[in-house]
Order: sequence, then structure tokens, then C-alpha cells
Amino acid sequence: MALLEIQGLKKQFGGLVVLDGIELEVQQGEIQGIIGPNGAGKSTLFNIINGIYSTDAGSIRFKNRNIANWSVHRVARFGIGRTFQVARVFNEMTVLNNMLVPSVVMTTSRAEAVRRAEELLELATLGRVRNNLAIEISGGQKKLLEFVRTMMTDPDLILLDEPFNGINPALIEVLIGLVRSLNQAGKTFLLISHEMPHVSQLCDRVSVLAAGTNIARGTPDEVRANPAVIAAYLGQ
Amino acid sequence: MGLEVKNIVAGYTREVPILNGVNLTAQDGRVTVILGPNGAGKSTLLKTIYGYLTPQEGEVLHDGKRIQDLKPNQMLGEGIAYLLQGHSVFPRMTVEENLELGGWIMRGDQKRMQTALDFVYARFPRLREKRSFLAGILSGGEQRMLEIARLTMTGPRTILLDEPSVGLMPSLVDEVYEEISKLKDERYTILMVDQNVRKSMSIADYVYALALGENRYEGPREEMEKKLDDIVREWI
Amino acid sequence: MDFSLLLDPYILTEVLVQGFVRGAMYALMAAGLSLIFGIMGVKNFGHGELFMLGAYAMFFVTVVLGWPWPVGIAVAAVALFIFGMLLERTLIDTLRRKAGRDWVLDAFILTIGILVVLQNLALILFGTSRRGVTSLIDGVLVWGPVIVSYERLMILGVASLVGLSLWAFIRFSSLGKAIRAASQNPEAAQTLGIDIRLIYTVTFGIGAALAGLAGGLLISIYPAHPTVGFEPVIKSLACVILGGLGNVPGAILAALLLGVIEAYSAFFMSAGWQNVITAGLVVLILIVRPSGLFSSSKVERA
Amino acid sequence: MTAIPARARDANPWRSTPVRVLKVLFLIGLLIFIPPLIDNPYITRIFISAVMLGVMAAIFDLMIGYAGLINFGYAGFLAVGAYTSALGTFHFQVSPWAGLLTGGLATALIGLATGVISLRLRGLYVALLTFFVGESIRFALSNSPEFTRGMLGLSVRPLPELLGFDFSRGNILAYYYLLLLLGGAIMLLLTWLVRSRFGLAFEAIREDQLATQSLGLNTTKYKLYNFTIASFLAGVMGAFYASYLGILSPSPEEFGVYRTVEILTITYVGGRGTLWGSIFAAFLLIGLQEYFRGLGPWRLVIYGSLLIFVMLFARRGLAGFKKYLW
Repeated sequence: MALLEIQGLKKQFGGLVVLDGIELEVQQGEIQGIIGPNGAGKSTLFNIINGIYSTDAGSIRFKNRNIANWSVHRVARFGIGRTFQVARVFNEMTVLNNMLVPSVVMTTSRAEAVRRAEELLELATLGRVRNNLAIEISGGQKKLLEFVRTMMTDPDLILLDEPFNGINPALIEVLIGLVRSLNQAGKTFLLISHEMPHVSQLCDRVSVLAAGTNIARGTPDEVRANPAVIAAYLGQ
Repeated sequence: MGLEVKNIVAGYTREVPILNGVNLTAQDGRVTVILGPNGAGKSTLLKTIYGYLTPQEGEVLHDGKRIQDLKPNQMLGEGIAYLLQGHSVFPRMTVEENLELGGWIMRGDQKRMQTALDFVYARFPRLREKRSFLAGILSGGEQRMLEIARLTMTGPRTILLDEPSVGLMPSLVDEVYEEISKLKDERYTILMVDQNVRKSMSIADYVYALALGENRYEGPREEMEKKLDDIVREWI
Repeated sequence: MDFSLLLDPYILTEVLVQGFVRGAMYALMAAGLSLIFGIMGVKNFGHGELFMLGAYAMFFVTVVLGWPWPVGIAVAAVALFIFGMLLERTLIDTLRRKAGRDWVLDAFILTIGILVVLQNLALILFGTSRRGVTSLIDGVLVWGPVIVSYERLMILGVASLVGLSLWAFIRFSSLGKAIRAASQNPEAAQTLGIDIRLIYTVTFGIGAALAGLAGGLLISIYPAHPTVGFEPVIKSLACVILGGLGNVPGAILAALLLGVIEAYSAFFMSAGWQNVITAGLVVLILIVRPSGLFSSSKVERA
Repeated sequence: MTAIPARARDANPWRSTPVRVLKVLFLIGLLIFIPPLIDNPYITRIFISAVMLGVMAAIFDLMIGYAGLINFGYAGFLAVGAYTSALGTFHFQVSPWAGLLTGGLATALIGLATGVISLRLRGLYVALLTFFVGESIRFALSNSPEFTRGMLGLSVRPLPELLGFDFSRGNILAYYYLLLLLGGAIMLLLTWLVRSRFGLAFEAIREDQLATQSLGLNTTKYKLYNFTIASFLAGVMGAFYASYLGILSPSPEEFGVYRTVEILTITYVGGRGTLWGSIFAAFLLIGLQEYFRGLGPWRLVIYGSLLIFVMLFARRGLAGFKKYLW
């Protein structure tokens, strides 16, 4: 049984069909990548799983419940964490307090939450800036902060939207290391990225989206060799 | 002469430059196409040329004149027009008003305005038919026609196009490239950023491929066409 | 309460004229407020103070200098046009560069500061006494059962003329088109050579000129004093919300509607309760239809 | 794990924890002892105004500074507290002491209702909606003279004697100490609140609602908590204000936009998101006002200019100068 199973997902905005019958399944414990040319509907897909947009048709089964059209906070509490293409950190809060926001709705004690937060910040090499305001840290650090902040909710599935965008090579290494070790600890990842080298490095399987449908799936090498995928990138 | 970009370094924040020293030349009367994966810095390059971003280093020359210190609203006066990515018609104004705004910088000269309008209507008879319609109720393809027509109102020498076919229904894409190739026949200098590799290649004279804010490949169309599969394979 | 009174032609005209005169004032104020909001995203809470300054300008020209009233109205409008542009360029433009994402709310707070300063400066300069004129024009028009003073006809005439000119300016002039373009798609407007900063400054000037003109025009009904702008700004704010934020024709329509409703309801209830009705109406609209009465598009809740 | 920046900051002996405690104790000492020592009703009244408006501004800050919700009808909410308490005594012989509670509860109810109807709105729209709610309240009060005596003014009985303390009108020191107790309790409650999980939720909502929801927080619920709690405290302060003042009238200066603007200015000058900044700002502004009393309206010009200055050039208010002053 897959952890996440999406069937026949459709979404239009106005007249424009953005998602046209997406099928996707993510197995417990895997790291799956989603790639595709601009405008393929990748971010829209995340926004629908996350509950920001409603669906027009189709189902999203996560841990055997159909979570389509749930509210955003309910999806989050049910075990899906996510990051955004442009990191949405709480600018005027300290890095540590950013980390503690999820603890508001958790039963853990404050001390326990702080301990966990500091541990994650260390892993993300953000320990040194934990008392800085989030607005003061670099763009790459913001992306890392957003990622480890999501981990505070202890999600089963983490959606990463362009995690490598605008972040320097050293921090990318940190990020990749974190994803790997969390994956070994049992976390499942679904990530959108156009940086194929990193995707190949991390992902077991890759799904290719183009023009609102999935056109291919397989290991990174299989996908790269697939003529249909190259055709999609070349345009019509 | 045309448009020359020399060793440009630019970005939204100082710490993470998107462009790391890009060089290119858009030859007079030719179509120059910029290809590259998401995040390569293609749109950022156009924005920098047009004065939305100030380069940290490097120069932008138009017909030999330095233009990187000018503001966006001064560019049309320098003979450079810019098609923004996405929709840019004024939806609650008529087609004709949209065109008149295209000629805003020659607003004092009624005669020149009328000549320009006549010229544009001759080129785009469909716009003449719908001159008194609100631009917002035109179809997606017609809106794009209007945007392109609006670009030519002041008779600029150089036109920058950012993803001219993105967000359009597939059936309309051909029309757009037909219009662009007409502009090419009229000897406009065109610098175009495009995801639709095959289509843009069909009208290109010279092609640049960027990667991570740097020049990756360049060459005349024929030469680049041979390498196309390899170039695209690098993106996936 | 005898409802048949309302069908009495004397009373009916009185009510309608009264309503339209009020409505005209609200409309002039609301049109400017709505224009400024639609284009710049600034909700100018100090708009009433611009009305007040217009009234003082009118008093100065017509009473102190003794010049004819049309000159007074023109001076009020022009002076406030210049003053409005200065305010925009010095204060609001500075805030735009500093505020970032909180801009809309911060601009609102900034205009509150402007309100406090202008109102009290007026108090210092002019004192608390009411400075007005009994009437700019004498005489009444008698037409069958209908009796209307020339003064009120003049107010309605001038307000309609100004409304029409504003409409024509926005509709037909190239600057007007640029203003509309800037409100619909500022980025695209910029690529066509339109200087957005200049558009903002001019727009604020036009809004201020309309407020100043209203203050001058209505001096016989609302004599100049430091807090005279309070009621007009509250009512026009209500009209702007009822009409849909940034929708100028909607605001004008709402203004005329509100003027007539208020004049009618004066028959049923005290002026105090009218205010409750207005405020209640606005609250209701904000709850059920935040995009306003006359707007078909969905509101952007920013 | 070493937190280098924090340690480095503490290296300055004037900023070490014991010195800070001393500084706080000193300020509290000033608050407690200056009015009785000077023993001048005029000075005591200034202290009362400053503390009262400062606490009201801190409550306002809970909404705007922490959750990004502006209550631009705030003075109307104070009026609900004041009138509920006063009318309870006037018509139903409810003790003014109980009035502090009924005032708070009634205002909390209004706050909850306003919160519910403004949930779909944001920023400026919340300001406009609350403004008209506040004005409706004020107009309703002034238009029901048979019940509220409207603009004629409603006289409020002084607080009855409690635990041997005399609260007759002449004894304003008693009111002052009551205010210190009440205000102190409210400030401690607010401080605890913003440092608790609620505070984190409020700030997160102010910064980014969607990101907050994506972390599992029901933003609607926390916004309602914020608005309702702030309204309750505003109502308590309103009820105290009624007893202290002795006569209520729903004028714009007392319970209308001018009062809201006064409080809002104190909050902004103190610095959004800094509760105690409001108290300092209140002393600064009320002090300035009194100092320049001879200048008449000039003091309000200074007031307005200060608000403009803060918006343009000192966007964090007094809190921005904390490192030089504290």
C-alpha cells in the first residue's frame, strides 16, 4: 500500500487546464523526484496536496484517507509537511522561535521542543544563528530553516518545492545530507527540482510532469533516456 | 551594433547573484534566442537589461550606448520594447486604448499616433475589428496578439520577448511564432527567452544556452540544432 | 409617522435636493478617495482635512479678498492639487520605499498622522470659530410646487460638471489613460514608458483637488472649521466601501444613494441614528460582500 | 552549544541580568513612590493617564503588534467596558467591582463577534470593519439617552470601599494604586501570553498565515483568541476608566476615533510588538502633552508629527532605541 496515492487529479484555473488527470504514488520510505518543464503544474500539485487549492476531480489518498479538499492545517497535522519555492520563514521572529511555532499544537513540553529544535538547527548548521531574526539570515539558510521547521511537526511525508534554488553549494551538501539521514530514519520525501544532478543523487524514482499530465516514471537514468521526456523539454 | 550584454552579474539580493557574468550580443535585425533550464537566469537577464535590476558588475550597451543606469520607463525612449512574461494587457481598457498606451511616449503627436495605429491595424486586421472591445474579454491568443502589436507602436529597434508562448493553449502557439517571424522579416532586433525549444529554434538566427547564470553554449542556429538533444539532456 | 407626507411634492423635492447635495459632497470626496486607493493602495484617512483646507481657501478668497465664488472654488481645487502632490512626494513616497509588505496598512496609519497634524495646525492658525458664508448665490427657483434655492442648484451643477470632467479626463486624456493603465497593470505600464511614481503623485494631487473643491463648494452649508472634515471623510469612506474599494463609479453611485437615503431617513429618525444606519450598512457589506455593491469581480483581500 | 551573539551582547555590564533587574525595580519604585512623595493631585492624574493609556496601548499592541490585526474601533470597545460597568451600577445596582468583570465580559463578547465577522478579511479591511463597528457602538450609545443619557453624560458612582481602602473621588491615590495593581496584572498576563505558545502562534500569523497553517496551526482559532482576549482586557480597562473618570459621554474625543488614534500612536511610538514599549511611550507622550500644555493644539501637532516620524524613519519605535537606552 502506497503512502500517498493520487488518482485522476484535475484542476483548472479559469479556462486553463493546469492539471489533467495526474496519477502518482509514493511508497513509504522512498525519495521521489518530480521534474518537468515550466508550467507543467508541479507547484500546483503541491498546493493541492497541501490543501491550498481545491480539486476539480480525483482523489488524494494519504495513509488510507482521502485528504482532497482538507484544510491546510488539517493536512499538516495528518502528517504532510512542505516547503515553498520561495522560503516562507517568519521574518521578524528569531530562528529558534521559527522552529518552535509547530510546537504550539503539539503535546510535547516546551523544553523538549527546544531541545529538538536546537538539535535540528545544529544538523542544518544554523545553530550559530538561532538567536538572529530570520530576516537577517541568507536566502539559502532560510530554505534550510524552512525545511527543518517542517521537520518539527514530525511529518511522515515531506514535500520539498525546489529545495536547491538560490542556495550555495555548501548548504546544498548540508541539505542533501539531512534529507538522506531523515530518510534513513523512515521519512518519505517528494521533491520538485530542476537540478537534475541533485535529483539523481537523492531520488530512487522520478516522475515527469508535462502540460498537466505525467508522461514518464522511472529511475533517474531511465527517465533521462526516455525520448518522450526529451520531447517534452523541447516543446511542441 | 544591436544589444550587447557584457559580463553581467546581477540578482535580487547581493549575496546570491542569479547571473554570474553573462555575455551575449543580439545582432541588429536578427532573432537571438536564449535557452536554458528553469533557474538558469533567463528572465532575470531580460529584467536586468530593461532596468528592473541594477547589475552589480558589467555593462549593457544598446547601439553602443550604456543603458544599465536607465529606469524601465526610459527604455522605450531608447528604442527597446519588452514583452513581459504572462498577461500584460490592460483588461478593463479597449483594444485601441491599449494600443494608444503602447504609443504613450509619443502622446503629444496625434499624427504619428494615428499613423502607428493604422500601421498596426493593417498588420493585425483582427485587432481593428475588435478595436472597441475591452482587452480583458479577448481570447488568450488575441490578447497575446495585442501585446505584440502594442510593442511595435513606437517603432522600436529592439524587442525583448519573455516566454511568448507560455500559458497559451497549444492550438494558439503556432500563431504567436508566426507573428514573431513576421517581426523578424521586418528587421526588428529580437532577443527572446523561451522554454519552447523547438518553436523558438525555428525562427532563431543565433542561440545562447545558459546554465546557472553563465553562458554554456552558443552558436548559429544550424550549429546549435545538431547539439540540441545533448543540450536538453543536460537539463534533465 | 405619516408616510403620505413623503409623496407631497414640496417635501419630495426638498428631500431629493437635500439628498443630492449631500450625495454630491460625498461623491466628490469618495471619488478622490477611491481613485487614490485604486491606484496607490492608500486609504487616505486625512482626506477630510483636505476638504477642510479647501473650505478655508474658499473663505479666504471669497470673504477676505472678496473675489467671486467661482474663483474661490478654482483656487481651492488648484491649491489642494499642489498640496496633495507635495504630501505624496514628501511623505507617502518615502513610506513606499520603507514599508515593504506592510505598505497598505502603514500608509493608512501615516495618513492618520497627517490628519492629526493638519487638523491641529488649522486650529492654531484659524481658531475654533466657524468661517463661512450664508450663501454664495441668493434667490430661489419656484417651479410649480417645486422650490429650490439657486445655491443648491449651483452646487449640484458644479459637482456634476466636475464629475463629468473627471470622467472625461480619466476616459480620454492620455494622462488619464496612463492612470488607468497603472492601476490595472503597473509593471506593464512601466514597460510602455509610463513613470509610475509620477502617476502616483498626480493621482494623489487629483484626489486632494477633488476634496478641496468639495470643501470650497459647500462652504455655505459646512462653514470652515478645523474638524469640519470629520463627517465627510467618514461618510465618503463608507461610500468607497459600499461602491467597492478602488471602483470610482461605484463610489459615486454609492455616494448619491447614501445622500438620498440619509435625507429620507431624516424624516424617520434623528441624525444620530442615521449614522448608526450608515455604519451598520458598511459593516454588513464588509461581511457579506467585501467587494462592494457594484462590483462583479472578486475582491483581493489584502 | 554556545550562543555566541547572545553572550557577546551580555558582555556589557550595564546589560547584565542583575543590572536589568535593578533597573526594572528602580522604575517600579518610581511608579510607586513618586505620586505620594510629590503629593500633588495634578502629578498623580498625569501618572494615572500615562499608566492607563500605556496599558490600553499594550493591549492594542497584542492585536496589531503580535497578530497583525488592527482594531481601529478600539475606543468603541473601551466604551463597551465602561458603559457596561456604569450602566450595571446605574440601572441594576451591580457593584462597580463586579463591573470590572462584567465590562470585560461584555467587551469580550463584542470582540468575539467582531472577530468572527472579520475573519475573512485582512489588513486594511479589518481596520475599516472594526472602525465602523466602533462607530456603531458609539452612535448607539449617544442615541439612546433614555438609557445611557447620551451626550448629556452618565455619572458613574465611585468604587465602594474595599478592604478598608477608600475609593471616594477625592482619593485619587487609591485609584492610582488600584490602577497599578490592575495594570500590572494585565501587563504580566500579556507578557506571559506573548511568551507562551499563544504568542508564537500570534507572531507566526502576523508574519505568514499560509506558512503557519502549513505547520498545522488553525489560524482562525488563534486570531479569535487574540481578538477576544484583547477585547476582554480592553473592557476591564474601560470599566476602570469609567469609575475613575466619574462621568461618561460618547464623544469622539472620549470613545471615538480620536481616542483610538491616541492609543494607536502610543503603541506605534513604543514600537509594535513590544508590550512594555507602550508604557514608556505613554509616559513620553503624556509627559510631552503636559509639558507643552501651554502650547495648546501644538502638542497634538507634535503627537501627529511623532506618529509620522515613527512611520517613516523609526519604524520600530522606541524599541529601536532600546540598545542605547536600556
